[in-house]
Amino acid sequence: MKKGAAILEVEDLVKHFPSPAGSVKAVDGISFSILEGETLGMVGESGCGKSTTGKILIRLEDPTSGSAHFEGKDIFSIHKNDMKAFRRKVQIVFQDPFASLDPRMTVGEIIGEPLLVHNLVARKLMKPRIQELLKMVGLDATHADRYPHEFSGGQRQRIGIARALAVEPRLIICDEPVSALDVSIQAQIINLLKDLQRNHRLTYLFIAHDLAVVKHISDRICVMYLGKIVETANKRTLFDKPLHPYTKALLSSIPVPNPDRQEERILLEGDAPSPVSPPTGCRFHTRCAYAYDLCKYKEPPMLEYGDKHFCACHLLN
Amino acid sequence: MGKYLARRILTTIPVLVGISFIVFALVSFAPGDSISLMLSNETVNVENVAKLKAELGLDRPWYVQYVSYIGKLVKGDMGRSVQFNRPVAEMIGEKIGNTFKLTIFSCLVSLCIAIPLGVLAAARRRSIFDYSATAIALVGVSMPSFYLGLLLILFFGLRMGWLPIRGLPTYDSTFLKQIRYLILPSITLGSSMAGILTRLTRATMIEALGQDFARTARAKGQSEMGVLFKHAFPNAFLPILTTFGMQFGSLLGGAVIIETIFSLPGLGMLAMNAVKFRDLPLIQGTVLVFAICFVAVMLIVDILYVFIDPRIRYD
Amino acid sequence: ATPRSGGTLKVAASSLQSLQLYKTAANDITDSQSVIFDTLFILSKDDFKPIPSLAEGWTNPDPLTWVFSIKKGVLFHDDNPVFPKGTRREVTADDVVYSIEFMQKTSTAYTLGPITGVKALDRYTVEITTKTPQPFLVNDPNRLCRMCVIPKEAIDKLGEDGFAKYPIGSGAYKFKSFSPDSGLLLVKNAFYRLPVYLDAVEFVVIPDPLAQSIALQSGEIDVIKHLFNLEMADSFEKNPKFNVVKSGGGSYRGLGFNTTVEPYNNPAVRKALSMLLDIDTAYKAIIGDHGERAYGQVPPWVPFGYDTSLKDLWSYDPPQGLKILAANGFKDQDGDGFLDLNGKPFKIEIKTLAGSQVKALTILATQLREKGINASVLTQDTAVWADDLLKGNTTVFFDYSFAGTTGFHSLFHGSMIGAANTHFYNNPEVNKLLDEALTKVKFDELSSLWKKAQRLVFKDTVGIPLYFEYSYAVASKKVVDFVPPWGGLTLVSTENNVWLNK
Amino acid sequence: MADNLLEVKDLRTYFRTEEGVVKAVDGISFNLERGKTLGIVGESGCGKSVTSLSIMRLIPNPPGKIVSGSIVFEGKDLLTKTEKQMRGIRGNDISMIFQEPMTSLNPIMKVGTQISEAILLHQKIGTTDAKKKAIEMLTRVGIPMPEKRMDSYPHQLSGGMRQRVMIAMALSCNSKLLIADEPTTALDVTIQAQIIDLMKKMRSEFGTSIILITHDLGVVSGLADDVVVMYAGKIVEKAAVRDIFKDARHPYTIGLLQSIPRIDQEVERLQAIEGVVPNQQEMPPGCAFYPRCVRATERCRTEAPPLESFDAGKRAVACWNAVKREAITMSDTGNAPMDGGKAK
Amino acid sequence: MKKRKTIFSGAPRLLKVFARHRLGIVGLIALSAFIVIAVLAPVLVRFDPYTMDLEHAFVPAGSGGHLLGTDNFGRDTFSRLAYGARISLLIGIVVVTLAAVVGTILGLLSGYYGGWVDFTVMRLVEVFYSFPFLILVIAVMAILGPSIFNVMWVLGLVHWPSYARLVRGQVLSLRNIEFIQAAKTTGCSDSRIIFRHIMPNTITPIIVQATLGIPGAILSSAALGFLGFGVQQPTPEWGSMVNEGKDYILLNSDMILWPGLCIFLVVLSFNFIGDALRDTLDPRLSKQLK
Ligand SMILES: Nc1ncnc2c1ncn2[C@@H]1O[C@H](COP(=O)(O)OP(=O)(O)OP(=O)(O)O)[C@@H](O)[C@H]1O
Ligand SMILES: Nc1ncnc2c1ncn2[C@@H]1O[C@H](COP(=O)(O)OP(=O)(O)OP(=O)(O)O)[C@@H](O)[C@H]1O
Ligand SMILES: [Mg+2]
Ligand SMILES: [Mg+2]
Repeated sequence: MKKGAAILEVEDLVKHFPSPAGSVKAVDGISFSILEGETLGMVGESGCGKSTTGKILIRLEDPTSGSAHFEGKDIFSIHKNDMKAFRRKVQIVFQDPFASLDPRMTVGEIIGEPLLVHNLVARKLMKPRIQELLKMVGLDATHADRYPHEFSGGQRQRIGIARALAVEPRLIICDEPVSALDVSIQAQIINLLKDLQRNHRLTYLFIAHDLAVVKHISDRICVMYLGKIVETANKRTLFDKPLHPYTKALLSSIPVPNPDRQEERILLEGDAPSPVSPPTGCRFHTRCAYAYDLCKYKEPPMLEYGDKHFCACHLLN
Repeated sequence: MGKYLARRILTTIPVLVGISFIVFALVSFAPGDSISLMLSNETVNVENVAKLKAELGLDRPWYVQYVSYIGKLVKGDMGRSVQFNRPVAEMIGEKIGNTFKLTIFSCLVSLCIAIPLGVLAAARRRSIFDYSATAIALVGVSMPSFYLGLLLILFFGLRMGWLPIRGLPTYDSTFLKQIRYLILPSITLGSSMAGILTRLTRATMIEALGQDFARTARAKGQSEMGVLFKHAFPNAFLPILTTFGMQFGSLLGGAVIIETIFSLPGLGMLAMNAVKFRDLPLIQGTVLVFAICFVAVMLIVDILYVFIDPRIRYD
Repeated sequence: ATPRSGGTLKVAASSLQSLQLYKTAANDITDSQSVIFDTLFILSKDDFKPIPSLAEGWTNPDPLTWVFSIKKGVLFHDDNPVFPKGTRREVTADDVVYSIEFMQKTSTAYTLGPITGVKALDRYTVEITTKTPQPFLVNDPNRLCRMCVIPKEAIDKLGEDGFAKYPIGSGAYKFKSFSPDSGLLLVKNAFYRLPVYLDAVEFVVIPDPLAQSIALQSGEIDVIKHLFNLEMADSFEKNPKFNVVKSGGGSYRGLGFNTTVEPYNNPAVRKALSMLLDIDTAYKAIIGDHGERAYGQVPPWVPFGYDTSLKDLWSYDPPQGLKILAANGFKDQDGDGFLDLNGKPFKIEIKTLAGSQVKALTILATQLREKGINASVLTQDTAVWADDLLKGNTTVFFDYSFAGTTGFHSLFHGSMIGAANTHFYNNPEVNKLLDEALTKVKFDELSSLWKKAQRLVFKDTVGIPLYFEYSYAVASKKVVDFVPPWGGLTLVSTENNVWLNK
Repeated sequence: MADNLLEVKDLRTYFRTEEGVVKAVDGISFNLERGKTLGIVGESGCGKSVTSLSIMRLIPNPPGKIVSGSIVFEGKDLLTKTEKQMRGIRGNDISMIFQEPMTSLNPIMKVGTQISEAILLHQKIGTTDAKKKAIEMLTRVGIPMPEKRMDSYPHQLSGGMRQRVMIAMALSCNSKLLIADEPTTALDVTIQAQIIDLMKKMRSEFGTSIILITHDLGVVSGLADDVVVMYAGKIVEKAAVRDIFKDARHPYTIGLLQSIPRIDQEVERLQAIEGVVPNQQEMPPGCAFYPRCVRATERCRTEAPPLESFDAGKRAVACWNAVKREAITMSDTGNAPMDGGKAK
Repeated sequence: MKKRKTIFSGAPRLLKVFARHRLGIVGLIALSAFIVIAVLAPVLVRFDPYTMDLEHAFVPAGSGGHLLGTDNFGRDTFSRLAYGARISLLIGIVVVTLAAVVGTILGLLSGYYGGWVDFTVMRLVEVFYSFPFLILVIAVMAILGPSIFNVMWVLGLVHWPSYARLVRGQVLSLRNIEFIQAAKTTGCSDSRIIFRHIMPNTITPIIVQATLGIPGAILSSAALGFLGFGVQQPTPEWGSMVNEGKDYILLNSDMILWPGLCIFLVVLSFNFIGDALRDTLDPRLSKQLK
């Protein structure tokens, strides 16, 4: 696959939610870029800010600060009137296949809505286009008249993908698209996403907490911890030579379906701290076995170690 | 908690001002006026009535009256009743106790019926007991209170002569004696709430019993009664409490009818008469006191919530 | 039987919100006050003649002067915030003067009339001077007869509000406790000049007439002073446990017209409408034997002005009535079965306040509908009803008054427009007759003037008299010597003295 | 014969629903040896939880009912016990932990009280002793500051902590059998690793036998001794854990293994099992897996395959066309198959 | 399975589910009976409900062709009840429709836009909630004068807040649900999101609440009638019939018995239906309750 120029560039993105207990620092200054045609995987534990990042990038939430350029244009300064144009280029697929489809609409209406709203096809051509989209995601053309509740989770996820595809977007943000599915279905969806990418030259921001899934689908991966990116690398590099202690722990925590594999687990102590009052210095220091004084008060800078392998850890210096 | 309370109380102020304004405007535009009523009396002393009207400021435009009313209200002065030429606060003070007795007793009656009935119905789902509880609840909800009141008077008061059917004894009455007087009115007033709460208790109990923690309790070896009362009920109680608070408002409103039927001199009757005689200060006063009672009950419910539900912390 | 001492008499009241003097003409309040306070005289139930009470007697030396002499040794109640227990405070002429002035100054519900001066001639003599001759000063139940004698220091000490909460007088019973709209307890005044048999009198407030009846039956109360639901009178009469006492008292019930509004400003239309009403049937159905058909405003039991000859003014003659209406522009033009007036739909809305008359009016409205007039009854709140009447928003209304002098005067005298004369009727001839009558001391003169005025008014069909309602009081058999209240409740007087049998 | 703590025979648990009878568990049999861990895997809705609740006799009735079979625990059939006897067993001899530690704990009761409750129900000790015991249990499951945590409410704890509390509660009466229904599914991987570690520790400390229910094959491989694979209410394959992963016979098991992305392998394309689990109404008369099976034949459509044992009863598979060992050997890259079921 | 589904595709299944609620069916039958009587009143009854026959007052049930006897004016009780059914049913339905429409619109706006819209609407709701509603109604009725239309819209006025709250709550929970966010990212306008996505998904609880609200409205209007604030004489309205009968309670209790029973039965049938409907339409609840 030929990779193009950066399609999305995110610079120092911050999102703080106000809450009674203090502001929730959901995303706290992250920067990354996605190249055209590639898949950037984003992993991290629950609550580390992955979905928030995705929602900001598709303008469902407004950022507290930072910038993001899509195809060179600042997406946070898009005027209300130009929003529609933006939404033709960037789409999202959600995690929950049961909540992401309007239960009162037929599948045809759901997939047809973007076409209708953006005036993409003439009314007459609507039906064939919907059927085409359905086929594209591996559903039967006759399914257009049914309601979401008549479908299984995997099929629903396909419908969600078809809806995203309807506007022929350039970038699709996939927010944990397979984590609610059974393993046997997961594989179907992952395969589908890969096929679509190849056929339509799509770019994905693929959010997940399952490293194995991310590994399978991504070209590059960034690892988030508590609102920060701690490490970014090509997937092979990341899996073969993880640098950050958190990444290492994460990798070793994954249970591998191989009873012969007897690896030494790196067990992390305790839970991730609250994003309301994240630890000073390196956010991971409270759970890091190797943390030393510096980690407690100085935030490690994101530095490049080898080919596009970025990591933020004092230990490396 | 304190801060939360203060904020809660502060937010009720616009509500109360809104209510008083609506009432004032409504009554001012309403046809009828208590001064006319005095004048239509054939033995009237026209001069003195005109003097009274000026004294009470009733000859000024309504918005001027409203401003001066609010001004006095802030100082705790609720004005004087036009019809009786007495301080409204005093008149309300005389009546509020009876309304409290009636409503509190009605609440007790309905809670005492609703909770055991609802809990047991949920526990013995689809048994005869469940069906009868549901039926009783539906009857309670569907029975017009004025009709129920009359039927109770007719049967228990008159045909059987078991219970007094009117008022509250004023003199040398013991607490027990008063309770006897309160039985019929309280049943009448509480029946609808009892019905609503029974249904709600049953529903929330069934929901709570179906939840994971109830399953955990059973898996621990807890008996069905233990699951019911130690685990399910405390959880089911929260929505019951909320509804109870909301229903308290209807209960206060219902007091108007019940007090009329049972000749119970309370706020409701006072308000009804005030409306009939267009006694503006008295209407204002009674409505505000009703609203304050309701707001206070809601506040109490909110506070209770904090104690019962550890998940809620208002700071 | 010899009267027995002791016991508490429980009397039903409909509403007792305040004991303030002269603020309302409501029965319950005046009834309770008449037990606590002394008045100069009371009126005889039978002939309206004043009977001395606190006054020993009075003279009328000239038409403009009245001199009252007061009984000696009458004492105000003791054991209260003003007069501690054992205080013997005699009622004097000064108190009477003060009381009259107090009434003049504060009363909204009653008016004493054109009194120019009140003064005490000596400790036991009071002189009242009036602007014009005022024979009714002592004959009218709503004037001097209502004047309660109060100790002046009480008002000074307690204030008006305070006095209303703790009334102190010199009547047969003294105030004990009061819970507004719930109950009033009075206890025996041992110093009273007449023997007082009852230990206490309790007014028990029961707003609902039906509930009063039930309470009487169940023994919770002993007396219903005013039985409002006449339907019950029969059943009480049949019941050996109760005495039903009937009195003329009662009231005039009629239909009134606002004589300034189209088409009711046309006497012919008013007359025609009266011809369409089968009043006999209507009133009999509702009050049966508990009242009498009215042909004028004065009932047979009121000595002045009762006029049997008025009967010839009224006839039930629908064809004739309809003919008159037709001649005055009434015709069903839109074919809805109801007469239209000059092409516009015509509707009669009889405004009334709640009460047993609603039933009678409903019958009358139904009669009119049957004759092709779209009539209905609108029951209003008292205050709205009064306001509508006063502002002239009402065309046809339920007309009622106490049957008697003030009633007729205020209902039809031009000077009462804007107050009780809601007919907006201003006939100079009638005004003159009424004014003149009020100055006549001689009974016959007065009565004939009154009759003349009455005939004029009803010839004009300013109102349509319907019926007079008897007043009923019901007392349990054990209550002896109870007289129905008439301008006040008399429990202890030279005429009667109530006691309780075992 | 091995020392079986639990023997489930031909268990059938049906639910009566609006759409008809749901055969959630339809004739399953398995044994659990003392001290061993049995993993039950399968896709969502295949009857794993119903199986565990049937053992606890906690199937909500109505609509559910255990229609046949036997559950012999320590030699006695649980299905013949009275409700009162069962209460003595629940939480005492057999205890359970659930997937959602948030909803499985009573939200308005202190966790300390909830643990003591279990102790008080089964042990004749006073409240103070029960409290002491609860604190001890909290310490053992690795909760810091246990005295303070006793007074916490569930919402004040993180997911991992809550699951630890559940485990403390389950083990507080030294249960002989612990049923863990997806104990780690709701947790993050790092926390999941902690909990798995804790369960291993507890297993060796208490000698508890465990039934581990999960759909995560990775978790099974790390924790279980034997594995039961369920599909649509039936057992399709039973084997020791090594055999399942190295020498699966049932096309479903194989499909399952091949469809998961793994960090220790790299494939360009996952082998997905096409289609979805049929619902009860569309259940084919023959093998439930038939519509999705790559090896299906005409016989599979009409005739349900029985669960046939082989390898001296150590293994069983329900398939007419079970993959032969040779076939596996051939397709398997170098990994020689283990000798039948010598995983112990 | 393959058959085409429409928006009412669930209907046959829902009917089946509904049919399982025996009480719901009983309610439906009873209500239908009342509706038939109300609609066909002019053909069904033998006597005009207004015609008085003073000689035949208080005729006992059955005699003289009077199915349920006559009242104090000799009017036929059954005729009056039949005509009264028209009024009560009409009031119930109109009031609830009015309240539901107003409440739903305000609730949608308040929930979706939040901010000052929400603040204003919610304060208004609170004001209405903290009012002793009967007194408010009485006061307003006093201004407007008693008439059936006034009863309807005044009751509508006081009933809307519960719908506004319900809808607002629904909207708040829907607003963050993914299909709404998906609609946003699709580029749908606010009005499309509100009316095409949010509203259809709040309609079920609204229908349930409305069905359960009708009996409440009927009870309220009857209470008004009883207090003399409702429909005026001589229009036959059940509440005011009880009020009329009250004066005769000691002499002839039939006069309150029948109209009271009618109110009770109609309200009861609505409650039966409402319960069944809730169980049918709200599968979450119904699953638990059965
Ligand atoms: N609207 C909001 N208001 C307040 N806090 C929020 C909001 N949305 C998210 N958060 C908080 O921000 C943090 C990051 O949330 P986010 O949903 O981005 O996490 P995530 O990495 O996607 O987690 P998961 O794997 O559970 O989806 C969490 O602590 C969450 O509680
Ligand atoms: N209370 C119930 N009423 C009706 N059907 C039920 C009930 N409980 C379970 N079932 C049905 O039984 C079948 C098996 O359910 P079960 O919960 O055992 O699945 P599971 O394997 O545990 O799935 P998951 O991985 O989702 O927990 C499902 O088809 C389910 O629909
Ligand atoms: Mg997320
Ligand atoms: Mg499960």
